[in-house]
Amino acid sequence: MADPMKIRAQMKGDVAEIRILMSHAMETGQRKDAAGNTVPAHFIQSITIDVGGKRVVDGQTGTAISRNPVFGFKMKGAKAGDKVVVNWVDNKGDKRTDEATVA
Amino acid sequence: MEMNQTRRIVLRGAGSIGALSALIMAGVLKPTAAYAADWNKAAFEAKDTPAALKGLGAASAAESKDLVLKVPDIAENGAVVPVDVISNIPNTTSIAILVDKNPTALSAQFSFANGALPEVSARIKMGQTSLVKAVAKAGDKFYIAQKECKVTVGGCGG
Amino acid sequence: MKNYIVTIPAAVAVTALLAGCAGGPSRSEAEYRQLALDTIKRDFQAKGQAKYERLTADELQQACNAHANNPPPELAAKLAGAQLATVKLPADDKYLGDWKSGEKIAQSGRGFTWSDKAENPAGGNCYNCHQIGPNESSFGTVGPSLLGYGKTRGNSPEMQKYTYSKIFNAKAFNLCSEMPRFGHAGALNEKQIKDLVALLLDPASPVNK
Amino acid sequence: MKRSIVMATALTVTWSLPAAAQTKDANAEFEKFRAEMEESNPAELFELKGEELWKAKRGPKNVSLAESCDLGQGIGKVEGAWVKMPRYFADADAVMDGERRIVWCMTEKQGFKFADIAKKPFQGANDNNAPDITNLVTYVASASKNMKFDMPLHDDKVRDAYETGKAMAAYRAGPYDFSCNTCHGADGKRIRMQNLPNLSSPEGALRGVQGWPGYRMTGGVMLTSQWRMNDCFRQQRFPEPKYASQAVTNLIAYMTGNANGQMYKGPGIKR
Repeated sequence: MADPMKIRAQMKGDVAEIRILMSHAMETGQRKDAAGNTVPAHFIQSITIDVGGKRVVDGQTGTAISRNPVFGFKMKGAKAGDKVVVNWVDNKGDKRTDEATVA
Repeated sequence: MEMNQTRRIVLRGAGSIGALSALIMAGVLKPTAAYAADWNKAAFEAKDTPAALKGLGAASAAESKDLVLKVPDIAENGAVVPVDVISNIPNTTSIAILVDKNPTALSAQFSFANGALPEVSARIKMGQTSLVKAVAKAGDKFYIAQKECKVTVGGCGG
Repeated sequence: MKNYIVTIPAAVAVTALLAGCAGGPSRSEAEYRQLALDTIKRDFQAKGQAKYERLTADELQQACNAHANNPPPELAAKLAGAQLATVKLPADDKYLGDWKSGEKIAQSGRGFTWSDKAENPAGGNCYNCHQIGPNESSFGTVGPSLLGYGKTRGNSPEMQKYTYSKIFNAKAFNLCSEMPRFGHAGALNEKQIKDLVALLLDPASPVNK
Repeated sequence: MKRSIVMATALTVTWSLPAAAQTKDANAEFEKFRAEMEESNPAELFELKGEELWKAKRGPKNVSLAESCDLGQGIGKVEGAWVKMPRYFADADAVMDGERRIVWCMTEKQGFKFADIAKKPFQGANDNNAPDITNLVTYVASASKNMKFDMPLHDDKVRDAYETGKAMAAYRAGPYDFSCNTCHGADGKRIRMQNLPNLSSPEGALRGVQGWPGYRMTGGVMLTSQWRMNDCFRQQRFPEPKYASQAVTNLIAYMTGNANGQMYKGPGIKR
């Protein structure tokens, strides 16, 4: 199973800042291993963020996102205590959902 | 203290299929969100920027100074290049990041709704010195901004 | 000739630091040197081509180690002569190879680590420490800049011979130099050193443009 | 070999400015983005796993480190422990750095075999997972975030480790005649574009221990001070220092002692 994300969601004034760390190999499909074999592509394709039950970010990603991806977003209209749910799905169908609370 | 709380919450994170189903049933997630079926294959597998833009429907994107793209002039490491995009164009609903000289140009695309500000920070891979591009959609129009980022050799050269 | 070579003063002013500490060292520097050597011999192991024997300092290394890279004059004179004697000059008396190939050798940092294959040729590691060609901005500063090396020094037979010898065994000219003895160590062969001499001295080399 | 980025081609860059000026600008440019990079550091993912490992009952003796391991501040206490090591541990009769001490706890308290831990103690480039010991080190180090280095240099045994480490750093041998000090003994030196800290100065020594354990962008892996020492000796063309040996502790003691009194910022992000 995929490793947990680390999600930080914090109010700064009336803006909620959401930082997400994901644990993923993000293989491009172009790298060769020590034995010279191509390592198959394995990368996150879809990322969604829901805050307070509403979809705020709907993203798609390709192979050029760095290994162990890091993303930052901002939103208005959130408040401390709102639940943040982040979800990703990769090209092999692996997925992960984690949540945090806006602080 | 705040960090520890966050950590505990993450550790309780719903990682299992069961928990995921529970979220779907609770209406937190739309079932479609759990699958990457709507991944824009044409755009993401395009080899060059023009083809990727076409895949995004953004072939006619116009340059805009209100689209702010922050990337380093010189990347410390091409494996992890920080990119920030902020759109000051009214009614921006999505932002895409592209790298001209990567094997596939499109890195990511994000759509914003329900209060999300039209900005994103991400870290991307760059195989070589290249123009980095940001594309924003506002209404039914597309806007573009670009900046060069140099990728260098470093370390002990091994 | 010698004043072209910048000596890097290693082991500078290491004692200054200790002044502020409460309890000072309980042994002499020589005792700690011996303790260090004993620890290294006990706690290091061979890996890949990096055999255990590499831990043993040769005569020159021992002298530099024992005297903080500044051996007493008599010992220094004796060792300098021995180092110069290791330099094998090319039999054909030609020193200028191909600068283009020299640039490639200068770029490569490979060779002699436990992760390098012993059968693969070593690189010159030159850019790790020196500025050389004008088109490479990623260069080190452990050694002096060599940009314009031939332009300022000329391309005389003596200069060619000196440059060849310096790359072959830098210690022949500066006893405890930080620069490896590339020819003496078997890291670079005659052709490779000639190519590097060309990179530095050939008027057609970008180094001298 | 070093970079596993999108393409494995050699990178050549042409410039229009004088090279020296660019390099200065380049390092300033890296610094501009450093704070942002450090603010969201993938190291935190490893810290999370390390915390779980610290608290879990594990090993043949089925005990947790939280209930058995003394890092010098009392059993199970991690806060501030990292910046006070290397230190002397009477139960082991040895001066130990943080990683070596955790390994000692794993073998002595939990019953793990040293050989099993030492078999692959570091995360290889592009390996999907870091070894348990790396995660544990990252967790323990993170619990000293924003604390000052305070290695007990007044203790004779620690002092001996420090002085021996200092002498080791000056020891030249091998095919290239290198010592640690060849690269790290003077101010303002670079290998390629990489700045080299002068480990004999307080500022340089701080740079030597700051940010370790660190998330390395090359290969996307989490690596420890023990790894940093190991890879330095590889580049020094030396044989390999044994994992978690006194030799490595001595070198870490030399750097930490010189860095004493300065702030540790926690696990870092490295090139």
